Amino acid sequence: MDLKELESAIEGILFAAGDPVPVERICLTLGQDRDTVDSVCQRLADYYSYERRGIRLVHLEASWQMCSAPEQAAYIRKTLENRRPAKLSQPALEVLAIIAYFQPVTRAYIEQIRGVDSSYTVGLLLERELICEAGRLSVPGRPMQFKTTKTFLRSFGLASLDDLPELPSATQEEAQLTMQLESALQRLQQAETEEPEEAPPPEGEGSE
Amino acid sequence: MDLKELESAIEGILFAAGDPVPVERICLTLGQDRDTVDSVCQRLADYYSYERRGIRLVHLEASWQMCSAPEQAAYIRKTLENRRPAKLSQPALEVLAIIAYFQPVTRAYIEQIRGVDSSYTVGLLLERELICEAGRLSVPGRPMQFKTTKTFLRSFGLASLDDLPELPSATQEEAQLTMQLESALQRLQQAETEEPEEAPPPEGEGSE
Amino acid sequence: MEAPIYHLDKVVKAKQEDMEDFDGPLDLILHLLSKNKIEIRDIVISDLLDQYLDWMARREKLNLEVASEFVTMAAHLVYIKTRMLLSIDDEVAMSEMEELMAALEEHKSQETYVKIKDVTGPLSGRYEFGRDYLAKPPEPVKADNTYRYVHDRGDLLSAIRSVLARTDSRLPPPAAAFEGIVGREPYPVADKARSILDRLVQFGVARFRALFKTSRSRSEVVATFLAILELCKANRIHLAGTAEDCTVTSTVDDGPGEIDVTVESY
Repeated sequence: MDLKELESAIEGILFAAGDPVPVERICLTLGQDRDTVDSVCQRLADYYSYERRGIRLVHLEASWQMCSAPEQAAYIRKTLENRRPAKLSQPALEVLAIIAYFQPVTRAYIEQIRGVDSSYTVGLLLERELICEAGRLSVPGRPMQFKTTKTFLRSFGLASLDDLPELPSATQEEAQLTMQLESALQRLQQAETEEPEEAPPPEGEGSE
Repeated sequence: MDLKELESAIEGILFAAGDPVPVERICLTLGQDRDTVDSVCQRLADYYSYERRGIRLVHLEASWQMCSAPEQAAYIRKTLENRRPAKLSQPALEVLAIIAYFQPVTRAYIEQIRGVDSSYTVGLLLERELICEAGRLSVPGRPMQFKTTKTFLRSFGLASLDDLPELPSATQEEAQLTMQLESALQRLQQAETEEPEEAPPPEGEGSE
Repeated sequence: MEAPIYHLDKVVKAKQEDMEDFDGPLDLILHLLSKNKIEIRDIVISDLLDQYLDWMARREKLNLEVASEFVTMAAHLVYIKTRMLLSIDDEVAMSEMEELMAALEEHKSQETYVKIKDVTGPLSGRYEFGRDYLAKPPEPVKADNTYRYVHDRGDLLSAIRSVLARTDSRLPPPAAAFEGIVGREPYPVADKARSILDRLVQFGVARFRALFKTSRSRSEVVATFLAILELCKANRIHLAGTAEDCTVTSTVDDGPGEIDVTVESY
């Protein structure tokens, strides 16, 4: 068996197996010693990577496995997933819109607006990576806040949050008020974090 | 996307899929037209055969499938401890041929031609994935119909059902007569359908 | 009118003898019946007969015997059909027709079977080679929950509009607005934890209640309590005794070290 034939046989075997194949098994089949098989596999592996083929050979302990090239993962997933992308339900869209326009917001805030428990929907949006956690709010209970993600921007064809369609005017006034409040708040928070950690304010001060 | 990238992506997709992948699916994923994808696949297929690699691409109807090179089948089976599928028995070949040429067909149709119960053989062919169910016929009893699979095409080296060897045909004279009769019949049927539905000809008219 | 006795079996079997031509008309009738999916009662038999006689006439060697057999059969068909047309309930005619159909179908099945048997040879040869093309199992695709539906940005606007419509455009002030008022954090829990550990290192043991003695506000009590919980969780302190009389001891001797708290402050 010459090198070319060995390569072809090993390629066929690793292809059909899909799973990792112990080197010993290949040695037994082809009547070759371990060094030979390992070196042919390595040659194949190098060839696949160097030529940037769509497949790869990986060495796992005493086995070799053929798998698809990681660079092609997105195309592979797209081709093999036959599901059409699911669309968000109206409640989910509403929660997302609230988060998008008023971020960062807590779940309590969303529920206050919607009047219904929204934990499931928030969980769903997190899972879909449309929103992410945005730190805890420093109020009793330290609730988590949420903000939108890059996936959100991409899904809605937005370059940035500035591209969000403008809110109806009445709400805009409120939004501005909120912004003022927020900036005031930021100044306050900055002032606080600037205090050295080693010397917290005297106990009890400003607490009640 | 240049040719090299396309080739790599298609190689990755077909490897990961294992099963036949419809060309359209690949076109959709890669944003390429059908001719381009088909020609890249053909290039890959030629390259695998010409370089006597351990893998092959086969064209099955409007799909492509990556499979192992037949020359390596013995080594592969030995490594994976798979037995070579038994040759198909004469009854199995007969049932398969009936399904292949007249699909979709019911078991009753197969049995009518063969004159013997064929349920066991149909079951066997289903198990070997050479045939699959093809919906129920809308007649009383709603019997299941069967058709051949892509595995059938691959296992018989056919790119499509059009590649099936031709059935021995009737003599030429007969064929011509059939054609004449058919056209005569068509004319008759046309003449009949042109008559207004409200006033059918008196029973028996035109029949003798 | 008495029904002529007509043996279909003979007609079908005639092929085996020297009357091969019977293959023709029989096949044709069959062909027309099956391929065109028409009922035998819909066939205009006279036309069928015309066509056939036409064909026979053009043949060099007119086999009279065959032709007459065909005429007999066709005549019988015509006869049956006439009876069916005259009286739909003529069960005898119906069953005769059924019989004829069955015989025709049988004949056709046999023909087909011969052809199928012929083709199994070449097919078997193909399989001999083709069964060595081995497929592989599909690679598992890693699930990806990322949202991929492409929206129009207007979807967001209409969603927020419908929210606002329900709330009469009144929104609660953002929680962040209260941060400055209620959210001051004078008592970092980590600091509390460190001071508790310091105390234990210094005195070895402390009463649970004593740890709260210096707390001057509810917030400080909460921060101290959280610190104790964090230290218990981290296995840094050990609580023993009853609700009324509980002592706290350090589980390690070597100073406070790093304290990893999950609650930063209160």
